[in-house]
Amino acid sequence: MVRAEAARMSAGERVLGEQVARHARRRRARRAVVWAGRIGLAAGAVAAWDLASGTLVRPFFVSTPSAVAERLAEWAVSADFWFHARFTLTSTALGFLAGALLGVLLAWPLALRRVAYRVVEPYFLIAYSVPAVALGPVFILWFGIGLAPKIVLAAYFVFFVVFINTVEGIRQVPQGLIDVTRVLGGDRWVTMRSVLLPGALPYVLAAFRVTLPAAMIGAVVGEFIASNRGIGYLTRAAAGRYQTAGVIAGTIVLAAIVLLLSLALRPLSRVLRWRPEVRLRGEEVS
Amino acid sequence: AEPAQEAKRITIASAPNVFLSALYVAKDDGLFAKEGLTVEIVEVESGNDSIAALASGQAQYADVGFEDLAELSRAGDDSVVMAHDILNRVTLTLVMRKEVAERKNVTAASPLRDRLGALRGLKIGITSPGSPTDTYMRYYLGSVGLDPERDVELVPLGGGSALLAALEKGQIDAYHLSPPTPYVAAEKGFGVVLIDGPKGEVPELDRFDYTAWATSRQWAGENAGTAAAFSRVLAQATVKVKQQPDAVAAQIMDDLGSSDQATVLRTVKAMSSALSDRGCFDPAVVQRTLDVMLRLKILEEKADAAEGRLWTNEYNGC
Amino acid sequence: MADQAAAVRLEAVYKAFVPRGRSAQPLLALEDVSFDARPGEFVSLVGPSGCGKSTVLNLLAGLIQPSAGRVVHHGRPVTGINTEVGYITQDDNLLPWRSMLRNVEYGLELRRVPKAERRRRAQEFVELVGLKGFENHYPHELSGGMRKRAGIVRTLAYDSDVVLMDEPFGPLDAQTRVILQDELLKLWELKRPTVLFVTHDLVEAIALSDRIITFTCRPGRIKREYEVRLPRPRDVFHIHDVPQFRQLYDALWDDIRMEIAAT
Amino acid sequence: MADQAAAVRLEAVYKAFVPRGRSAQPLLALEDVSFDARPGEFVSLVGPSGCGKSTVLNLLAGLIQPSAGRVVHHGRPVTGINTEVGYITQDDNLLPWRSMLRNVEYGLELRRVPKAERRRRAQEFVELVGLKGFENHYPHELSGGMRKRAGIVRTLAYDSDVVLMDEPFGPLDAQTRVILQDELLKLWELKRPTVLFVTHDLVEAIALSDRIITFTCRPGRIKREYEVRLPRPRDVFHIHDVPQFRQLYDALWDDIRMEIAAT
Amino acid sequence: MTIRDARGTTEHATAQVLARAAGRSRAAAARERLLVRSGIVLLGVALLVLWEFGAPLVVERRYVSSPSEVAARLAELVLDGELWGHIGVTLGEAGAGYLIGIAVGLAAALVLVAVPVLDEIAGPFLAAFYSIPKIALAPMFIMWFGLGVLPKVLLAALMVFLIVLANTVAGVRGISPGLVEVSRVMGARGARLVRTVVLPGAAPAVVASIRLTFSRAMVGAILGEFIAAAQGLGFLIVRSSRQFETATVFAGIVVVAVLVMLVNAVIRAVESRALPWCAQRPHG
Ligand SMILES: Nc1ncnc2c1ncn2[C@@H]1O[C@H](COP(=O)(O)OP(=O)(O)OP(=O)(O)O)[C@@H](O)[C@H]1O
Ligand SMILES: Nc1ncnc2c1ncn2[C@@H]1O[C@H](COP(=O)(O)OP(=O)(O)OP(=O)(O)O)[C@@H](O)[C@H]1O
Ligand SMILES: [Mg+2]
Ligand SMILES: [Mg+2]
Repeated sequence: MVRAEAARMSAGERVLGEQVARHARRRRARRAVVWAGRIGLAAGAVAAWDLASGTLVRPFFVSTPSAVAERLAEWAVSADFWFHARFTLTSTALGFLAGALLGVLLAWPLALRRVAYRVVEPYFLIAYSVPAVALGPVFILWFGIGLAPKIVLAAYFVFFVVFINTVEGIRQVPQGLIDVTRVLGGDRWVTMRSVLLPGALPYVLAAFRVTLPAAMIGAVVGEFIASNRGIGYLTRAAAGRYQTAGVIAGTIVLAAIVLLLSLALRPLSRVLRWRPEVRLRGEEVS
Repeated sequence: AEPAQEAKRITIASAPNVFLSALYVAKDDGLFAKEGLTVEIVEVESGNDSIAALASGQAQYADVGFEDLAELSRAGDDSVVMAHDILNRVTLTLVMRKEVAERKNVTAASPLRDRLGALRGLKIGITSPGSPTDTYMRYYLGSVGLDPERDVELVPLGGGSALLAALEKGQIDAYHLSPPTPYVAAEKGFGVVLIDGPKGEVPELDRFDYTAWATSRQWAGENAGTAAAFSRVLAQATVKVKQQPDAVAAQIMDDLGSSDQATVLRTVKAMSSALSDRGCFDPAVVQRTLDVMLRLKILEEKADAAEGRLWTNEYNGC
Repeated sequence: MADQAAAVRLEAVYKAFVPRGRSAQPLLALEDVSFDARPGEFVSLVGPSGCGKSTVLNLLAGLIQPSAGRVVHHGRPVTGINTEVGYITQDDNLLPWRSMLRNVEYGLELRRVPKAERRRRAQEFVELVGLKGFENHYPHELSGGMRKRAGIVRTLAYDSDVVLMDEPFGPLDAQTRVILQDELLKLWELKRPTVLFVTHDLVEAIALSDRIITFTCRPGRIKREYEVRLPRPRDVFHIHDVPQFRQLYDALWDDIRMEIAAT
Repeated sequence: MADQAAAVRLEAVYKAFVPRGRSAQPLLALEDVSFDARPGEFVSLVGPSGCGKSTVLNLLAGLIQPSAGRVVHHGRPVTGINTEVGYITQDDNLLPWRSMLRNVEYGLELRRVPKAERRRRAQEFVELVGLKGFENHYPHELSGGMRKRAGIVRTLAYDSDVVLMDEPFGPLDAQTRVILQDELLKLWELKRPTVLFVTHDLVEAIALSDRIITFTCRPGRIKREYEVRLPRPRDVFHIHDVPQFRQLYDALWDDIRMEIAAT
Repeated sequence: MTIRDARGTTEHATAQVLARAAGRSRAAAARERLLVRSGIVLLGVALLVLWEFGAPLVVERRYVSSPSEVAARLAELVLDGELWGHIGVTLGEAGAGYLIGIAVGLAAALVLVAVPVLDEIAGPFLAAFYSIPKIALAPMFIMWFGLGVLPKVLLAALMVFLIVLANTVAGVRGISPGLVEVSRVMGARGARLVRTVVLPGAAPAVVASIRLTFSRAMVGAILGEFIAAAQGLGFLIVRSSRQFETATVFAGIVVVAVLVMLVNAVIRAVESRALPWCAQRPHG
């Protein structure tokens, strides 16, 4: 009996061990495939670009990977470039803050008053479907040519998404939690602080994450319209001097900034430790 | 190729401008149609886009400067060639806010050096980086010992109306551009014209091929008849521009998107002296243009002035 | 019936709901419902789905107001949120962003019990239901049974003399259920609050209650009341064996079956 | 035990899971599980939560593969998706975009039964469980009990000789449950497929099964098997009254309680 | 054991309660409707009045225009027929790009879903691509694809493509695994599985993203027209904006907003008819 027990235990452990090893093998193989695929894809794209440039397409149109790399390297060590980068980051950050703050602050009273929300809703929808880019030149007149129009554009791109998501976040807080709090003796203020605020937080943070790149896009649009600083300006200046390499390098820098910003925001989600899975809503839908 | 098989459709990439009056007149008077040509004008944002449109074969003609072509050529692209001259001098007209000019104590009558020297420390509007407003401004500044990066601030604002509005609101102190907008600033009283471009006040920039119609070398070669017809029609229309400015001014209002006929008329009159008569390039003027550009550092290295390289008179019947 | 000493009482209560849509018909959830519960009594409400059991509890908690009739708590009519009752809802309604212990403290916190005191009391209850060691877990890290336990002690921790429980063991599996029933009875014996307990499980109703009230189907009316005269403390694990069980169960089941058949 | 005529058989089956997260521990869900079910037999699997009951059904459906041992269906090992069994999961898993009738037809459609024929058969089953009149309703327009019924007849409509049912009545209220148990037994009597039925409800297991297999807690092992020698057809409404009931119930309950206590 | 058998109530009281409740609720609903409607109208009027009479006090009229000017300009554009040409061009470009973007996005999503390794491989590239400001691409698109409709169509398609792709992948991932497993056990495989489960299951997410992205397609087409065009709403807007004809700029913007909302409404109507099973979802 005792021996049989021991034998069975070991059988179970053996199976478990085998399964774990099998899984580890499979996971390693998969990771290898994924990384090989990523590197292959990137290398293939660069190689195809390099080959095509000068044979299929004139370099004037697509530049060459080496020229772009060279330009990026030049920028990396030039104080000038960092000055421009700082400008873009500043307008992005300020615009983001302004838009996010306004969105959250405006959403709060409106989400709690159904009638008021229904009254303003159609106007928000109208404002949201205005192609902001279309306002470009008029913006110069309204907000001048300095930092202001970039901040305004960036904030515009941020505001609506934050507003809508905050309202949604407040609304989806289960009525049950609110009822329980009230029966436990919580007043309006307590309900707001202890239930609505933490309940809506995931949505607000999700909106922040989606709109951070949007803020930069807004700032860059502003720089395209009128500016003598910023990465957007650098890109445009390169285009003005027929330096396609500079245009592509600028585009790459912009994409890189967005990726870095999203990475920087990641720790924010640690606030949401209490969630089973930090998969923020609206991440893909914007 | 047989003329009958030649392309009859011409796409032009350009932004509205008074010095393109001949084009609008030719179109409006049906001169192109008489030659069997269909001409479509695509409005582009900036000169860079015109060059791109030409180089990619999307447009057959665009109005550009020699420096654009030279740069393109330096980038290894010889696909574009100047085919018809437009302006024989730089028509950029410098306008400054009135109170700034008063503060700096300059007028149109001051010596050229003083007028340019007054730009120190100002916010100066340009259309876009790399455009003529940018490069020639850098020349002006350099010619009086100012550093475009440190002594002034150059602000790209896109187009004439934006520059005009920004000047009016005091967001910039000065800018230069081909008329009419600088004239408008003066007429409205908030601007002072310091350099009247069409008059050729800057000697170095007179007898100078500022802008011309460029075309795709390959396209023009394959459609020589069409190219010649295009030049012919433009030359014909230029005559009307010079002789009947009033009629032309009324005619081109729409093309310019303007509603101020008096200013347009004034501009047409002012510009006509700068317009090339028959679109023919003078090898000497081209040579001088390129030399000056090199000296002004608008060009970075010497460009080949020989006919057939950057320019050709092949379609102009000179 | 108008027993002045009743802990809670419904007097000829009607409750109509008018759904939002334009075409929607108003529906009568409760019709002429009157009953009371004595202090310390454990009363179960059973009846088919949708017959208005939760509505009764919501009325007592003051979350909704009767369309007609009166809801009375210790002699005073309930007109707003009734913070003097404890309410354990069908969903556990734990705050997902608070650890288990801080959830148990929540009610005490809202009642401004000093920090040290509330920590002590919460901890005591947590240990009572065997949740020790899970104090810092977030609700999603607890099993269904653990969450239920936390929800129950959150409410019991602050000593309301009336506790409303809406199918508290609804979604649990049969075994965990019985274990929790046993725990609940033990907790109840400590202070003997008045309990109004909604359930679909007739065995559960019999095992726990002093009295069982059955409801008719929509509109919800009281069908019958049963006294459960089983001695306490009870052994919920062997409630089937008790002689009266079978008879009571059959009577209840007949009531319910008739109502289900009627729909 | 190696009965060649067995409808389904597990032979010394082990199943280990390696969860995705980095920190998550691998776990053994089933350990050395062997049992079989004769054709036409109604077998219930009971055991504490997480003991691997659903895992057994998933193995039989071919949705997962054993880590060791063999899963055999009619003498053939199950290596891929086993489309010859019918599988009724705990969630009803109706396709939300199909009307109720078209959901019931779904299995027949996938088996390429001609349109007229499948409509006839689906309609027949729909009437059998009293869903007539709701054919064109979408799942979200049906009550929980109706959805369950639709899910069950969807599977029964295509006559698998082996039907796997995973807590099919789990989320229903006690009354609806009993009614559906009764309906299920009647449907089962029509063709008498082999049924493997997972439940937590011991009363339900006794009321329905020919045999009950209890599982130990993780890792899931077979603890005991019980024959239920009650005559058929059975009256699920009065199963409590049957003499053997009590004894069997207590035995099962002791098994389960021991396992729960062990965790 | 039975204490009481309380049966029989006054029909009269019941009817009274129901009638009173219905009346109260109807009155409340009517009051709210009235409040909302009059609120919308009042707010609209207030905004217009503020714009018409308030704005000129702060900024010069010609920089902000005014509702009356915009309306007049709009009427003019409609009457002389100019507007229809612009609308046709832009709608054509945006529409073509929209359809292409949706088709390519859906196809790519199905491939990524079918081969999860591909999804993992492509992930970082798609994220990087997504974060490129499309306005930076516009000039290059003109260079690469010319002055005609092609670059605008492609820009519109690009704006749509990534969002549809991401939402479709999310939609397919969101299908309950139980649904798929049950279908497979019932015998669904390959194309049948895709047709009967995957596509309808992902449909609500896909349709929602499709509805949302039309405005993106419009922005793409308009961006393209900003850089180079001979006709189109973007051309109209940018041209008048260069001339500071603010009234025309706003007229153009109004038209764009109206078009977006119209198309939205049409898609919503089609959606509620084509996907009746998600009619109940509040946000579907
Ligand atoms: N806020 C409400 N608005 C409209 N109808 C409601 C509302 N609350 C409850 N109802 C309706 O009132 C009736 C009674 O609901 P209640 O929740 O009290 O039933 P219940 O007995 O608790 O049912 P269950 O056993 O399913 O929980 C139901 O028909 C329900 O649809
Ligand atoms: N795909 C999986 N990956 C990892 N672990 C799993 C997986 N499926 C099941 N398990 C684990 O295997 C064990 C057995 O799970 P299973 O679902 O079979 O239990 P069960 O008896 O059906 O429980 P319940 O009664 O709660 O349904 C559980 O601990 C579960 O967490
Ligand atoms: Mg209820
Ligand atoms: Mg299970």
